[in-house]
Order: sequence, then structure tokens, then C-alpha cells
Amino acid sequence: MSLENLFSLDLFSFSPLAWLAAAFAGLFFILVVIYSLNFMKGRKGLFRYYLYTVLTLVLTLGVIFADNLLLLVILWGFLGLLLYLLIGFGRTPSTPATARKALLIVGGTDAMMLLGLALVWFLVYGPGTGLSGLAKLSFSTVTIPVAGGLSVAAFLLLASAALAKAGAMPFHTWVPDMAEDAPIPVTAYLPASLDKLLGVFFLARISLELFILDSTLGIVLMALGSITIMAAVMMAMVQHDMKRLLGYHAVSQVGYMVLGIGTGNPIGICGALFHMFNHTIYKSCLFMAAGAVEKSMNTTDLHRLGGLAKLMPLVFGAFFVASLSISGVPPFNGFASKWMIYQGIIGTAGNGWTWIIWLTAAMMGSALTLASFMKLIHAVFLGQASPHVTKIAESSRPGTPFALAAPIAVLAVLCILFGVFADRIPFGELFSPVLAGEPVFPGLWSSTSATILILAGLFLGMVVYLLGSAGKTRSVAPFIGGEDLDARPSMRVSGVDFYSTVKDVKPLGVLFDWAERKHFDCYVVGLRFADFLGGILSGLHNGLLGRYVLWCLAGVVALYLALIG
Amino acid sequence: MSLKLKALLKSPWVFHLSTGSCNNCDIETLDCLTPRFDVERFGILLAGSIKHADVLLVSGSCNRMSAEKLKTLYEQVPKPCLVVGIGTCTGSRGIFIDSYNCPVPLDKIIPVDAYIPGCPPKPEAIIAGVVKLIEKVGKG
Amino acid sequence: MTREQVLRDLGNRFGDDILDIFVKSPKRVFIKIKPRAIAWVGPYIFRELGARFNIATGTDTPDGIEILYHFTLEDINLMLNIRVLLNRDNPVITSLGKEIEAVNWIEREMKELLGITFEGHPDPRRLLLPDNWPDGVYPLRQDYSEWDETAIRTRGV
Amino acid sequence: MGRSVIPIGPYHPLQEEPELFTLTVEGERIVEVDVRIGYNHRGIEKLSESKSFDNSTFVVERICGICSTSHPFAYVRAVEDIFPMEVPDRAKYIRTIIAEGERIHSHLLWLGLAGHFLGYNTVYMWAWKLREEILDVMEILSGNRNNYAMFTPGGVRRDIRPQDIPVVLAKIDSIVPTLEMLRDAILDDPVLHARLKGVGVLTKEKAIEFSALGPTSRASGVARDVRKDSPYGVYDRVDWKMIVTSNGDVFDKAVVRILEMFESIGIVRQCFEALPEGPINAGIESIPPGEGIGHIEAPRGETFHYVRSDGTNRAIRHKVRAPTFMNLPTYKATIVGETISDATIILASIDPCYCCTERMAVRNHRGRLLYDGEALVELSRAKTENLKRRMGRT
Amino acid sequence: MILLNLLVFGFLVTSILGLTASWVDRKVTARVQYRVGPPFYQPLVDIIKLLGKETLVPTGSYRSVFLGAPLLGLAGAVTAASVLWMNQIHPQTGFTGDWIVVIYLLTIPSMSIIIGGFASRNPLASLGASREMKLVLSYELPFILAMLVPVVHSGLSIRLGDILLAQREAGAFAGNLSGILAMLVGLLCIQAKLALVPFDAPEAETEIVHGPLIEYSGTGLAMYKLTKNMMLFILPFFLIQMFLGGFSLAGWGILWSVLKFVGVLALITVIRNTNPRVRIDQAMRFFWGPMTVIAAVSLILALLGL
Repeated sequence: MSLENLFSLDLFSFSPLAWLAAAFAGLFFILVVIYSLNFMKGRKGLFRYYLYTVLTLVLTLGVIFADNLLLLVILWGFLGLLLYLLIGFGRTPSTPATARKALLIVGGTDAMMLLGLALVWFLVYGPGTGLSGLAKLSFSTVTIPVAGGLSVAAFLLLASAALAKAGAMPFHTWVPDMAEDAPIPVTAYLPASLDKLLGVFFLARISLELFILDSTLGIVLMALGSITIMAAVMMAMVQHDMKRLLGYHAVSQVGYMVLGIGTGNPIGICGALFHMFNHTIYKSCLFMAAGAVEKSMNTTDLHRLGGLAKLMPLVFGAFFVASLSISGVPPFNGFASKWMIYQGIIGTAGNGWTWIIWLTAAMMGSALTLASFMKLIHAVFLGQASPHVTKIAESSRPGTPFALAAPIAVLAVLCILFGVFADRIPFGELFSPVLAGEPVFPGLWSSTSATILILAGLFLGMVVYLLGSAGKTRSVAPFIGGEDLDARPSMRVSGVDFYSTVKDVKPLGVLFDWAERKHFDCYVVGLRFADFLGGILSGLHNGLLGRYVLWCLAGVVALYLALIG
Repeated sequence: MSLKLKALLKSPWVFHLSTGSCNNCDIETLDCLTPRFDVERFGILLAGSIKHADVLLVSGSCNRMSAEKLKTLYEQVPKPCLVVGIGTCTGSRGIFIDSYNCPVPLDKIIPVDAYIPGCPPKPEAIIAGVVKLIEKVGKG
Repeated sequence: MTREQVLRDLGNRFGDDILDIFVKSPKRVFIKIKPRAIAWVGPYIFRELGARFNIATGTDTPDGIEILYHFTLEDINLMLNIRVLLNRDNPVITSLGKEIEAVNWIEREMKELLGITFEGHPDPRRLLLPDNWPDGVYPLRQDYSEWDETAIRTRGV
Repeated sequence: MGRSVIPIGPYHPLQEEPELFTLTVEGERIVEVDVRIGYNHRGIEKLSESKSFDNSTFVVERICGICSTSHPFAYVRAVEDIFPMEVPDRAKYIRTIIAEGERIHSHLLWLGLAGHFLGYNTVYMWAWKLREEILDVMEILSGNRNNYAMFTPGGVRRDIRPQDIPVVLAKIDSIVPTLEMLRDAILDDPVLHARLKGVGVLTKEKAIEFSALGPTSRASGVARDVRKDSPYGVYDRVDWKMIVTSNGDVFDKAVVRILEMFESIGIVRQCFEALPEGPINAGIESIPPGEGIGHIEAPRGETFHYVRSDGTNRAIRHKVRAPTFMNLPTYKATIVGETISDATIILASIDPCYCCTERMAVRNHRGRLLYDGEALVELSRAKTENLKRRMGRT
Repeated sequence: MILLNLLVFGFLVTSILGLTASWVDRKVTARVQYRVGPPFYQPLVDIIKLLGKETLVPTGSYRSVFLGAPLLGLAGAVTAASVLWMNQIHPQTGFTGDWIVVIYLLTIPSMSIIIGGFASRNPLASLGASREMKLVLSYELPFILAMLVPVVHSGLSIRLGDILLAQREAGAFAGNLSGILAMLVGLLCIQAKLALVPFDAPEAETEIVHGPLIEYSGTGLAMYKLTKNMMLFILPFFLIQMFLGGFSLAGWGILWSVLKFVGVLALITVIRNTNPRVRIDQAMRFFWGPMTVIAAVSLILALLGL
């Protein structure tokens, strides 16, 4: 088959949105490679590492541009395998288990996707069409109104794959584990950017191109989104490890995108897609900053960090910008997209009162995100230096190599640009065909003028400063009642137990307890269930011949009953 | 007199340091804030952190442990700051002059701008002392 | 229980350890015992007789260093004062602080002010004196004299 | 994991006097606590050995400004205990009046500070406003707001003038309604209940183990009060009851103190009614060798003084034990497991007085006068200065 | 135009009114406590004095963040104030969604205090900042719910101008049952936003010595004090716009506006003087428990049209 034929088969489609996603994927590829040059230096199997990275990009581009569903599913499956292989570059003892977990969850949902595809095929062509029909399914030709059990099932099966890839609940648990164990560039590359792009992009396409959703399914999606936002961010708040904490945020932010898509109105969807792009920017930035910290301090344990802002000011600045973005503080990019999602949620008010819950969850989620990032900023960059940090700072002056700093800085600048000039972005053109037309904005958050306002406020503050004596400052020891702080290194709030008071609030404490015992982890619950079944089955195998004969007899009787019944 | 100095005299926030006192001067200092004396009239507030303070009210006979702290704490006050010794102990160490744990008088540790004698000085005396000091500074 | 009963009881139990009983007034009784006996006499009075521990007074006397343990039996309004006399050159006694919480602090205080060693004290850190106070200088000893050359003892403002 | 040390002190708005508490916390919860005192240690025990028996009352008065009656009271009782002697009746009554007046002012002071520590400044201001009235009473009776200098071995220094009595009684009557209002406001406030009940519980067993004293132990159900157990002054001749509660938490400690104020007011009134005529001083000529112990119930608990005399006019040993010395270590039993916010009020709930704790008033053998001429001149100058200022300003 | 508005209304008018509000608060407090209280120029004098004092930076801290954090807070307050004033003066010109923007902006002063506390390299400041953050978390939920009530009443518009116009037509929302309930919740949330007793745990002077502000002196402290004073005006102003129909600036309306403002301020002051400080976990329980329930109930009532 020649290349011409391939295109004539509608294997690929090139929409503006796909080009945009591809551009982002390319950008992240470049940044991650630059970053890896320094970060992965000296590790084993670097050739394989870069090979896998390139392969991932190629497959990702394939998925982005794929119009044919079968092709998409096949490429998608390979991506899962690459994820497994890339996690394998981690060096912690729990890496193999994490890789297995990711493979099982992603692979398992791939199987569900395949089943969903089969259902779509069944819905479109009915029984009796051959495999040729399966190969012909494509986004541009198929449109299924969601009505009746089968179509709902098909949608949910396909959506589950998208959610697992993006890391939304209930398939999220591989993301935090991976964030902790996999090398940082891999985390920044896959769950933080490419997988998010793919997952949410795919979810948007199936929700808007392939299926015509009714409001009930929309509510299901919105509920899922809200739960993801709240639950993941609550978990993030109490984490003790920087990377794991960021991993939970990677989950939480997906909630906003799912929520936005669930609204079903143009502005909400537009917000969701915009948020998707924004998220890839700031989350990669955050992960890369965490990598820079890990590189110089050899740990991401919050208890052993602190006071790094002085040692790595650039990383701190970028991290600070990115964390304000992710918390949705105006005028950064996270606020712009979240603001659109809020609008979208209020737009669904016609469908009943549930919008209040989603809106509250979304806004509260932002506050909680801010809270957990404040904890991070305190525990890692500000606050007091831990003995560990002091020791390293004394022995070697830790700096940030250019290869690490450049991608971080670029992403931080992007955070600001996308936020400040959000009102200049032609969403209608960029996000077609998913948006199906220009989104109706009931009025726009004029981010540029707001930025001017805030800058003017800062300027005013500077003027006040100049009136005062801030120019000439004097450095004195901190006041802790007259004691000498430097003589008492234990007098330091590490930030690990920052929010343990939250656990004291009754019902939340129980939930946290359950979460810590992994009652909400589909993988662990699945394993436990399998163990349970296995336990029953192995109980049946006691090695006595008589017992086996008895089972055989029982089987025969059951068969017989079934046949005559 | 500059505007800033004028403002300083209209709003002196006091921080209160006890260096081994019998508590009486401290209690009388606190008493100044309460309804009968109400020094908030003059803009005087009790500061919690020494970095907010403009006036240090020192009481007691400076025993060894607190004298050490006194030096570090004086460093931590934003200047300009005034130091007022309250009670006879700060001036002459009173009955504690022979104590083995009170080796040096206050003015050998930090510079003192005014003493308010009395054992304890009455709240009226404390207020009068601080106001007089302010007047003195205001005149130059 | 009356005062006579308490004294008789103490005499029966610790007859060998008691050196002298002096009934000063109906409310005050001074009992002198051998120093090592405090390890069992003290807890007996505190736990069995249910007395309240007031305080202990350490004194540097010409005969040696003396410790008075004051206990109060409130129900019969009696103050039992247990006196022990220690060698001035090497004042060592068993600590009660490990058994009776209330004795903990005063033993720390006597250690640093009088130089008495309490064997087995759970927390023998400084209590009152500054950290830079020289070792071996005990302000409550009668032979204490000024050690700090920088001290200023003149008046003048 | 995640433990950090939080300092309270040495110079902290919680404490008027410097002390350093170090709280080891996990989040906000306290897992360990330690204290370093000694910022207030002035060696009074040693100083006191250098003063004559008469002069020492001034030294012990300056152990603590709030307990400036309790220490002299316990001290003169210790001196009177060295040899058998009887204090005149009128002196006993006057001593009781002064002691109870001090109790009221001390409890009001605590109440105000407790309010301040809880951020409840209105209570602070109101309680201290009432306290001013009591201080006026004390000024009328003794001539000074604090450091009354009323006590001397054998009796009291100053008599109460008959024309003052109605004024004093009127003042005391005038505070009772406000005090009752304050009592009701505090004991019924739901937010205060939420903040104080079940917080910092000192169990009865622990109170006995630590030999806790005064309101601290009475709130835990230990019914001990020197005024009842070993009556002195005229406490066996007036009618009053001991306030005992059982929970041992901060709230109960507050309850005990508030209710005790009403008992004290009752005692003062009865004393004024029954005040007999007669001498106020037994006139002790000299003090024979011997040792004496005086203990009285101060506002914070039993104050204990031990005096040993060798027949000269100075003591060779003077031991002072303030109630806080025994009460303070109970923080070990009450603070662990609570939060930092509660730690401050728990520490305050024993009504700590570090200057008492670190007293060490000692008399010196060589016996130099406490107030030499120079110092006296200085003092009087200060007083004149004060008077002038007051005249000039108000 | 926008900048002029920011300078004149957002900064000058707001700070003057804020300083006055601070004086009213202190004076009323003093009267409640049988005291005389400070003269009316006292808050201004405090700020000028602090500007003249030396600025100290704790050793080992990150200087630029330590000094930059107060700027952030002032900028947030000024921006929020100018948005509110713009809507007050020209209710038609606001942009949709400024309701969300203002709610975000109102948390920025808290955030700047938190960051400043973190940068102080002081355990007590860290502790206070963590409490402040927990307090933000706890009041944010009921605050959003309560502020949704006017949104519902004004026909689901998240434009402040629409909310104001709707009240001009139909009367203040506080006239409804749901409005009253929501305003009550809003008032208590404001109390917490201002970190006043009973929710002053972050700055509890007698526990953690002014918490995040412990290390600030001179100019930095002046900025924080100014921001706090401005917030003392901005937050009641926001509440008045949401529930009491905003201010009217013509004729006798001015008197009526002043009455509204002083009324809200007096409520805040009285609450702060009749309560002890609650623990931070109690505050969390209070806001996530009863306050959220009341806010939700008022929201349901609002949806039912009550």
C-alpha cells in the first residue's frame, strides 16, 4: 500500500487542534532531551533511553494525527509499553513494581478500549460486517448519539482508556507512584505532558466528535472530574515527598479538564483544552524543578530539604511562577483556563442545581492546590535549611547547570505569556474541529489589563518602599525570644506535618486513613480481590483425589441442569 | 524635626524585657495598658515581637543568663530605639547588688536613655517617665 | 492515725537507721537518719503514709552538708522533717527524684547550688545557674567567694 | 519524622518573666516538652543571710511582686516558729486581711492574663480594672500598691486606721457586682468552654505525685489548703469554705480561682467586723538559736520558708520554696498530646511565677545592710520625683 | 483611565478609608474595655513611623522574597479595591467573571503574608504561616458558597455590576432569608480573612508572637499594616456590594452608605471583643461544619427563590 493510499483510507486527519498538540509534543520533546542531557548523564542504557524517547514522540504524533480508530488503538497500546520501558530507568527499589503497576493499569484500560472499539463497530455496522468495517472506523465518518446501554458502555470503555492515560480517577494510582520512582525527565515527559495531551485530547474527541453526549453523561464526567480534583489534591496536601506530591497534582489537574469537557458547552470545552496545554507547561516545569532539586540535593524528601531559594534562585523563581499558575492565581495561565472552565460550569446551570457542587469543588480545589504548593515552597525553597542542605551547601556550592535551567526557565516564561495574553488567543480557530465553531464568550477576562493593574499595584508598593527605609537594610538574627537559632538546628519547622491538623477533622481523618491503606487504589484493590479469589480457589485444591472427583461430579450436575433448564 | 521622628514620638511601641526582676515592675508596666491608665491614648502599644519595638522597657537586676540575652536582643531592635530602665533594680540593682548572679548593672550591658526609679514605680510614674523621655527626644 | 502512732511506726520499721528523734512542737518533728536510709525512708513516708513532699533544704553547716526533707501529713497537721548529714568533701546521696516526681527539681537545685551528688537522678542538668557558670563553684556553700573578676559591685547610675 | 522544636520564650509575650520552654511538636501536636529556667535567678537565699531578721522581710518581699505578702508572711511565721511565742490578736487579723486582699488581686491578675493569653482582651481589661480597686484598698491600708512592708516578726508594722475601714469596705462592696457579672460571663461562655474544658488535665494521682499545690491541685480534687489543714492567722475563726473541683483541666483551675475570690471577700469582711483592739506587735527582743518553718497558703499554693538561727541577729540559712516550684513540673503531665495553642494556656493555668521559683534569697554571714544610706537616699529621691511628676501631670 | 482609577480609588481613597476604619475599630474596642482609645490620626502615624524605622532582614533568609512579599499583598489589595470601586461607580462596565477575580484577589494578601512568613527563617513564622494557610482553606469553602447566593439572586451572573444593578432594582439581597444567612456566613469569613479574634490563631501574639509578621520591621511591616488596614475597608465593602446594595454616592445616600459600612465594621469589632481565640483545628471544624451547612442551606433557599 502506498502512502497515498494510506491517506485515502482516512488514516490521519490534520486539524488545527492536532497541529497544536503536535507542536506542544515537539516542544516538550526538545525540552526533555535538553534536560536529559544533564540529568541522565552517566546512567546506563542511555542509547535505549533516547531511542524510547524518540519512539514515544513518533507514536504520540501518530496518535494525535490518527483519524482511524483502529490505528489509534494500536499506537496507543505501544505507547503503554514504552511507558513501562521508560519507567524502568528509575533507580529506586520499588521501580519494577511501579512499572508493572503502570503497565497493568494502562494495559488493562487498553483492553477496555479495544472492547469499546468493538462495541462502536457493532453499533455502526451491526452484526455481520467483517473486519473491514473495523478498519474503516474513523472520527470523521462516525457519529453516534448516546442512547441506550450499548452506546453508553462503548463511551465509558473508550473514556476509561483516556482517563487512565491522563491519570484521572479511578485509574490514577500509577501516576503518584511513577512520579516517585521514575526518572524526572520521564515523569515530566509522559504523565505530565504527553500522556495528558493524549488522554484529554482523546477524551475530547470521543466526547465531541465520536459521540453526542446527553446531559446525564456530562454530569457523570463532571462528577468524576470534581472527585478527581478534590480527592487528589487532599492526598497531595499530606505527602512527604516532593515528587509524589507533584504526582498527585498531576492527577488533580486532570479533574479540571474532565470537568470542562463534561460541561459540554463551547467555553467549558475550550477551557478544558486550554487547561490541558497550560497544565503540560506548568507541570513539566514543576517536575523539572523538582529534578533540579533532586540533582543537587540527592533527595526529594521534604523533611531533608529547605532554604534552597538562596542556593538556586532561578529554579525557585520558575517553581514559584509555575505553582502560582497551577493554583490558578491571576494573571498566570492556570487562572485563564480555570476561569473559562468556571464559566462553562455556570453555563450548565440550565441542567439543574448540580453546577453549584462542581463550581465549589473547582474553586475549592484551587485553594487546596495553593495550600499544598505553599507547603512545598516552604519545605523546599523557603523556610529554614535542614542540616542535610547545610552540609551540601558547605561542601559544594550547588548551582543549576544550563541544560537543567534552560527548559525550566522557558516553561516559566510560557506560563506568564499564556496567562497575560490569554485574551489574545483565537480559541475558536485553534481548537476546531472539537469546538465546532467559535465559543460564545459572555465577556472576557481581560487578562492584559488586569496584569497592568497588578503591575501598577506592585509599582505603588515600590514607591511606598522608596518612601521608607527599605533601601538600606540591616541583617540580624531571627527573633525567637532571644535564643540563638543557629545553635539549635532542631528548632525548625520542616513542613512535613504542615497539614496534619486537617487529619484531625473527623470524617476526613478516616478517609485519609483509608487512602493510606490504599483502599481507593484500583490496582491494589484488584490485587487483593485476585488474592482473595486465588485463596478460595487454592483452598479447593487440597490434593485429595476424592475432593477432585467431587468437584467433577458437581460440574457435571451443574452442566446438566443448565442444559435442561 | 523630621516627620518620621515626629511620628515615632506619637506612636512608640514598647517591648518589655524582664531581666530577673521580681515581677512587680512588669506587672505595673502591663497595668499601664489597662483602663485606668490606658496608654493607647498616646499611641503606646505593647509589641509582641522585638522587631516591632521602638522602646525597650527593661526591668530587673540583669542576672547572668538574661544579661547575655539582653545583648543579642538589643541588636535585634530596629533603630532608632529608646531604652528605659524601670525600677530601682535597673538603676542601682537595689538589694541585689551583692547577689552572686547579678554581676553587672544594666548600663554596662546596653546604653540606657532613661531610668524610672521606684520599687516598683507606680504606673503613673512609668507613663510620666516615658512621656518625659519623648519630650526630651523631641526637643533634640 | 496520730502523731504518736506515726513516730512509733517509724521507730519500729527503721529503728536501726534512725539516729535521733526530736519533737520540737506538736506540729514539727525532726528525725535524723543515716544518709543511705533515705532511699527507703523517703518513699515510705511519701507513699505509705501518704505525706506530701514540701521541699528539701540543703545547708552547709560546720559539721557537714545537711539535707532536711520536709514532709507534711495534713490530716494530723504534722510536719516530718528528715535530716541527713553528708560528708562535706564528698557529699553523695541516693536520689529520690527517680521515684518521686516532686523531688526531681529540688535535687537538681541542690546539686548546682551546694554541690551534692544525687546518685541515679533521672535528669541531672542545670536548673537555675547559667550555662557558663564554672564547675565546682557552689554559691550556697559557706566558703563561696566572688569568682567573676568582671563583676561590678559598686553603685552608681 | 517531621518533628520540630518550637520555642516559647525566653522573651515571649506569654510570660512577663523570661523562661524558655521548648516544645517538640509534630504539626501542631506536642510530643515532648522541656523547660530551662534560670533567667530570673537572683540568689535571694544567699542575700537574705546577710540581712538581719527584721530587714529580711524586705528582701523576701522582693522575691515576687505579686506574692509580696505571702513570702513575708511565711517568713515571719518561720521566725516565730523558732521559739514559742504568741502574736497579738489584732496583728493576726490585719495579717489575714492583707493576705486575702493579695489573694483577690492576684487571682484577678491571673484572670486578666489568662484572658489576654486567649486573645480575649476584654476580659483582661475588665479584670485589671477591678484589680485597680483592690490595689487602692491595699494602698489605703498599707501605703503602697505592692510591696506592702506590713509584716515583721512578732506582728505587723502598721495599724489599720479606724476611719479607713468604711472606705475600704465600700470599695470592696463596689466590686462585687462587676465581679459576679464577670464570673457569669466567663463560666457560661460556650467558646471558652470549647477552648478550656478537657484541656491540660492534671489527674488527681498526678497532682499528688507532683505534690502540686494550691488551686492547681484543688482543681484536680485534692482538697488541701494550708489555711484549713494547719490554720494560721485567723482562718480558724472566720467562716469560709475550700473550693475543690474534680476535673483538673484548665477550666476547673479558672473556676477555683474565680470562686476563691468570693470566699476571700467574705473573709476580709468578717475580719473587719471582728477586728479586736490591742497591740499590733509582740516586740521580739532577740531570736535564740534554733530552726523554724513557716508555711502559708499563697494565692498559687503553699509558700514554704525555713529559717535557721544561731542566736545572732541574722539567719544562717533561709530556704524559700514558692508554690510554682512544685506546680511548674506538672507541665510534664499536662502538656504532652495537646496543641501549641493549648500549651500556652496550660502553662498559664498553674499561674506560674518564675521569680518566686528562682528566688534563692540568702543571707550573707558578713551581714552588709541591704539598703545602705546611699540606696535609701536614692529611693526617697525616686519617691519625691514620682510625686512631683504626678502633681505636675495630673 | 484604569490606572488613574487604581491610583485614586484603589489606593488613595481605600487607604484613607481603611485607616479610618482601623481607627474606628480601635476606638470602639477601647470603649468596650472602658478605655479612651487612640486619637483618629493614630493608624496613619503608626504607618509613617514604621516607614521611618530601620528595616531588618533576618540572617540566612532569602532577602528579595522577604522584602518582595509585602509588595504582593499590597498589589492584590489595591487591585481588588480598584475592581470593586470601578463596579461601584460604573456598574455597567465591569467584565463578566470579575466576581471570581475579586474572590481570588482577596486571598492574595493572605498569601503574601504566608510567603513572607516562610521567607523569615523563623520557626514561629513558619508555624503562623501554616496556620494562616489552614485558615484560608477552612473559610474559603463557606465563603464561596455564601458569595454564590447573590449570584443566584441576580440570575446567575458572575458580574459584580449585574449583582449591584439587580439590587438597585429588587432591593438589597440581605432582605431575603437566604441573603441574611449568607451574609452572616460571609461576615464570619471576613473576620477570619482579617485574622481578627476569634480567628487570629495565625498571628496569636501570646502563642507565636505575631506569627508570620514576627520578623518584619520598618517598611515591610508598614506595608503589611497598610494592607491590613485597607482590607479592613475592602472586605466589608465587598460584603456590602454583595448583600447590601453597595454604596450610593449622591446626596443623603452618602450618609446611608456610611451607616452601612460602620454597621458592618461595628459588628466585626464587637465579635472580636466578645470572644477568645479558637484553636486552629476548632476554626477548621467551625468553618467546614456549621458554616458550610448554613451557607449550603442559604444557597438552596436562594435556588428556591427565598
